[in-house]
Amino acid sequence: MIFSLIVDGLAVGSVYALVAVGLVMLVKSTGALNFAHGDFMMISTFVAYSLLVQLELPFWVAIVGALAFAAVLGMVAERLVIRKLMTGPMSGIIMGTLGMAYILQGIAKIVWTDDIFKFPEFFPGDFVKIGSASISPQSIGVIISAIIIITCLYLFLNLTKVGTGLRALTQNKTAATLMGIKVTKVYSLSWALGGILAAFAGILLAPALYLSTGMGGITFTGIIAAIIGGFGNMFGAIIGGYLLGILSSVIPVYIPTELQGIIPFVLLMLVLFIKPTGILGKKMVKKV
Amino acid sequence: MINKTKNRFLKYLPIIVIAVYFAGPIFIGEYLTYLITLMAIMAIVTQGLNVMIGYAGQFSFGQPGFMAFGAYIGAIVVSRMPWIPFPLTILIVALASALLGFIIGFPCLRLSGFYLAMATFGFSSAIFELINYLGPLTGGNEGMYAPAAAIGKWKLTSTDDVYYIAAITVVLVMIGVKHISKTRTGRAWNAIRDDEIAASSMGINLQREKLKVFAFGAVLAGVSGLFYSYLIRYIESSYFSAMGLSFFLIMVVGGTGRVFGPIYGSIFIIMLPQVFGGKFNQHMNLVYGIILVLFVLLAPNGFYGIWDKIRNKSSVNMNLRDKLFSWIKRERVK
Amino acid sequence: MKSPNNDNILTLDNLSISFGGIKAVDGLSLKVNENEIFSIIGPNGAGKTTVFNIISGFYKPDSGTVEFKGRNLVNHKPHEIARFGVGRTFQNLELFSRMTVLENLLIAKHLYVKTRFWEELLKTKNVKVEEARAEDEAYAILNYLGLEQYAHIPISEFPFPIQKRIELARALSLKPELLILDEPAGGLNMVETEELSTIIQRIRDDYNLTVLLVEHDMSMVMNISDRITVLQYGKEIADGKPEEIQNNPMVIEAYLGKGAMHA
Amino acid sequence: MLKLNNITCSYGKVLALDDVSIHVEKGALVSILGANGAGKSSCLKAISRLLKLQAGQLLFQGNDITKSTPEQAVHNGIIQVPEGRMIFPDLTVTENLTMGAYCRKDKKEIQNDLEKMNSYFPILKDRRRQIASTLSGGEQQMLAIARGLMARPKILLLDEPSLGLAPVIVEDIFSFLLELKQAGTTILLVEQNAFMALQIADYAYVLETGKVTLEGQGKELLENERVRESYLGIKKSK
Repeated sequence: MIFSLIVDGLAVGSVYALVAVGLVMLVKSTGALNFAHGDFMMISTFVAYSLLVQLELPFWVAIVGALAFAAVLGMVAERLVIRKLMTGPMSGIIMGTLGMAYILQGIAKIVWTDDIFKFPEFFPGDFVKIGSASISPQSIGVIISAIIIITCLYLFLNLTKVGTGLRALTQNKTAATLMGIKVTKVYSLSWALGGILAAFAGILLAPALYLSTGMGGITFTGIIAAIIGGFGNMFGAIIGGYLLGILSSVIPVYIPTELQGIIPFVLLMLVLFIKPTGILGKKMVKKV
Repeated sequence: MINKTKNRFLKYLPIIVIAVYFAGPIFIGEYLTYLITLMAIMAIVTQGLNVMIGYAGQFSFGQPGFMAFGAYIGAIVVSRMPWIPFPLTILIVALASALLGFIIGFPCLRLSGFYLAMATFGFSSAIFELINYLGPLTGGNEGMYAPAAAIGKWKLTSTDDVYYIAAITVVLVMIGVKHISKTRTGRAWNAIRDDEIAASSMGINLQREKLKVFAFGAVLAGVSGLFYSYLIRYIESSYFSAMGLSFFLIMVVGGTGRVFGPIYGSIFIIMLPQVFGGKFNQHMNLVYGIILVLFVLLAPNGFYGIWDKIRNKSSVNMNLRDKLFSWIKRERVK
Repeated sequence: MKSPNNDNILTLDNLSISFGGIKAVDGLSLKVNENEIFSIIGPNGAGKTTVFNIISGFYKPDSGTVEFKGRNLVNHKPHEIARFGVGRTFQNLELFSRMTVLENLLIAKHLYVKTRFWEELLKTKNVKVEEARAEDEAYAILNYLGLEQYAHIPISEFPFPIQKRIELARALSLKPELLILDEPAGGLNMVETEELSTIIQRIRDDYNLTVLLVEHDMSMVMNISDRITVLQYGKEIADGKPEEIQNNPMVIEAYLGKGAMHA
Repeated sequence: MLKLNNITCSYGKVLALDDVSIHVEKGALVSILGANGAGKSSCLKAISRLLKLQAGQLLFQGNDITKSTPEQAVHNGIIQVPEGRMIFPDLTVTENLTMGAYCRKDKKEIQNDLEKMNSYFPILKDRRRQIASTLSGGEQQMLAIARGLMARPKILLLDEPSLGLAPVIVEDIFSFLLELKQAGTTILLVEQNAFMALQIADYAYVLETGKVTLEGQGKELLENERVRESYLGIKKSK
């Protein structure tokens, strides 16, 4: 029982981790916490749904289409909204991205209505029995896919020149500029990547959950995962995501269902109380 | 000269607004009275947010939670003890909200930026979860009936009654904030917003001032929540949680950090759906989202900022006109 | 206000702090006498500003004590240290740049405006009296430094040298007993630096202050200091009167580089 | 090779540079001296196009680069080693070096240059897989210079390379700069350590509150009374 719950938790956690990694990457590269990240995810997943179910295109076309859409969406958002707000106060970024979230939700409502849709499973098949536990192939598929995606991101950031350039930019913008790195191009790229990560998360999450315009609320879970792991640290974000996934899958067995929604926040509060910088966070020394 | 009159007009504009407020219900129908009361309530709660973000630089997602807290505390207390006169209820709600503000503010002291935003969001969500969980007390998801404001046997049941309570309060709040902004505490809050390092080396206790601003924001939200419960008489937690966006919108549209910004902002936000009517409501969030993004990008200082720009431009034109005018005058003299 | 034991107003004892493995201050001890102008000099990165940040409570030292008027300042927060009577300026200016000069000075009056929150809400008579008094005091300092005509202009409108003087005025508004100045002459030209030297000496006498100074402009340091300590690599390598420092071979080598001797 | 003709620029309303003219000949080592906040760093930022000019003209190898972007400056071979080193703290030493060659496409040559840097600074070779923030201050400065050289600069702009370093290490770095110069690299050096800077400079400028107040041969300025008093702390020549 507990074992299959943990596997389910890992599956959900994979999605959280993808969302959290995307958020952290955007914060590190452009200093903007994207409150519309979940809605990027939602609307890209709807695009995938339309291509797959309504236009009856093949699987991979639908996925590639949705990813391309997400990348463009990210770049447009960066160019039109984020670039101008990046240098301003933090409240501007929060409200700007929050506004984007509501715009995307509104558009999705007009195009796809408020209904709930069933997204087809990518990994059909019978439940796998391991001991007394039964595990859905969907869960295993999600976990493996997430690991592959995160590994690819890791390799991109560490082995390619552009990826290393992106990391360099996050560490010191002035120095990166002095290396001849074109900052605006890299910003664009990181938001495209952010969009793609969001789209992946949505496509993996949708079959387990129903597809609806309200899906964007996952932004907050993702942010909490990122903070728990230590904001600004990608590995921390992954750990935070999985931790949150497992705990919110296992704990409800022991507490009243009405309180389930509180779990991420209680965890967040605990972490902020004990170690405000998160599990892997470093202490910041402010220069005077 | 003309500029001066304009300044004077601006100065008295709030007072004119207030005067119209008081004469209001005599001339307008009940629905409009209801709307204006709603504006006052929204202006009060947003003023709390405005003080926190615009004055003290402490971001908060907590306003809806505090507002719900105030509404529920008031409803629970009065439904158990109906004999309590409503001024006392207001006081109880204000004190309870201040206390909650302190309690929530305390763990947030070490946080800033996005951490603070998320922590306040977490607390706000926790309040909603608790309201739903404490069914026997709050009615859970079903919501609960909020008793009318009353003193002795005199019950204030009509919208007009709530209108006056809210109108008086909003005026007091605006005056109070105006006063604070020009004195010791307001300066300390501004200092914290602009530069915490310099503020602390000027002897400002960062923690104490942050707690103060948290509590102040909580009191305004809690009290406005109570008024809201008087107005609609039946409260559900989802009413409050759905309002979060409106507060940001009101603040930004009016002008962040401007004392009377929340008033102009709430007039705009409440009247917008009235002007456009039925179909608009379906896509309200979309329109609000667009307005929010447009304002943040193009007019980050809201109506106040736009007004300043227009005024500056017109003063340039004025100079031109003055020149023309003086030339004509000279002609006449000849 | 003399401390009971001796004339030292400030005593640093065996102070050490390191950041990321690099020792910024390493076993530093020094004593500052009441009413003197005491300078700390040394190459960039020698740990001078770090010492200031420890004294004013922004950094917590790994070991050692900071005693001010017989009270250990370590573990006290910056605002408490300000209340004890330590005022400071910053190397890179930490003015509230959106506010006016007068508002900046009034913020420094935070400790001396005795009003309560509810009184401020109602703007009672007490508030008006206290605010007027604070404003008068602020104007007195602005007058003293010749800044009164700038009172209502936002900080960001001013060139760097005037901002420096405003920051000095703001630190004075705190009514400190110890005034810490971090590179007050940075970015000033020769004439302005000479003016500033006179101002610092005048302030010390008129306000009965002790001044702790970090400065790169040697002419100023040698002119106005009563005593000087030379830091290098977080350690003290010399201290004494200006003439002694100027002729100390170790100082010349460390600060001015090898070969300065035979130049 | 590089000419700054009467340039003026400012941060907001604060004037940083006021009608400054500086010339750097090919193969020369030119120093800019001045107190903190005198405008030395602004000068370099203006050259590497991080700071916009309000007036004046920038000429590099005869071309007007007044309106070019920071990326174009790097493509032109104007490479700045910034103040405070600004290495990428979480990248490895090798990654830092490859970032220096970001604008270059010749992979083989980059590999050769990496080897060259390792021979210039053997300590960097030993630590090539280490995260840069674990290096000591002196090693970080060497890394910063090596990273700049990876771009194959036509002119190298150095901003306070002695900042926060022990005198022994400062001497190492300065003698390396001399070697570089002798190998033909044009260098513009901003320094607070006036003595060191003047000793190796062919020509030097003194900046005060954004203006050039003094200029001349390095050795000449070393003997100048005013320079000796305000920047070397030597009151009377013995």
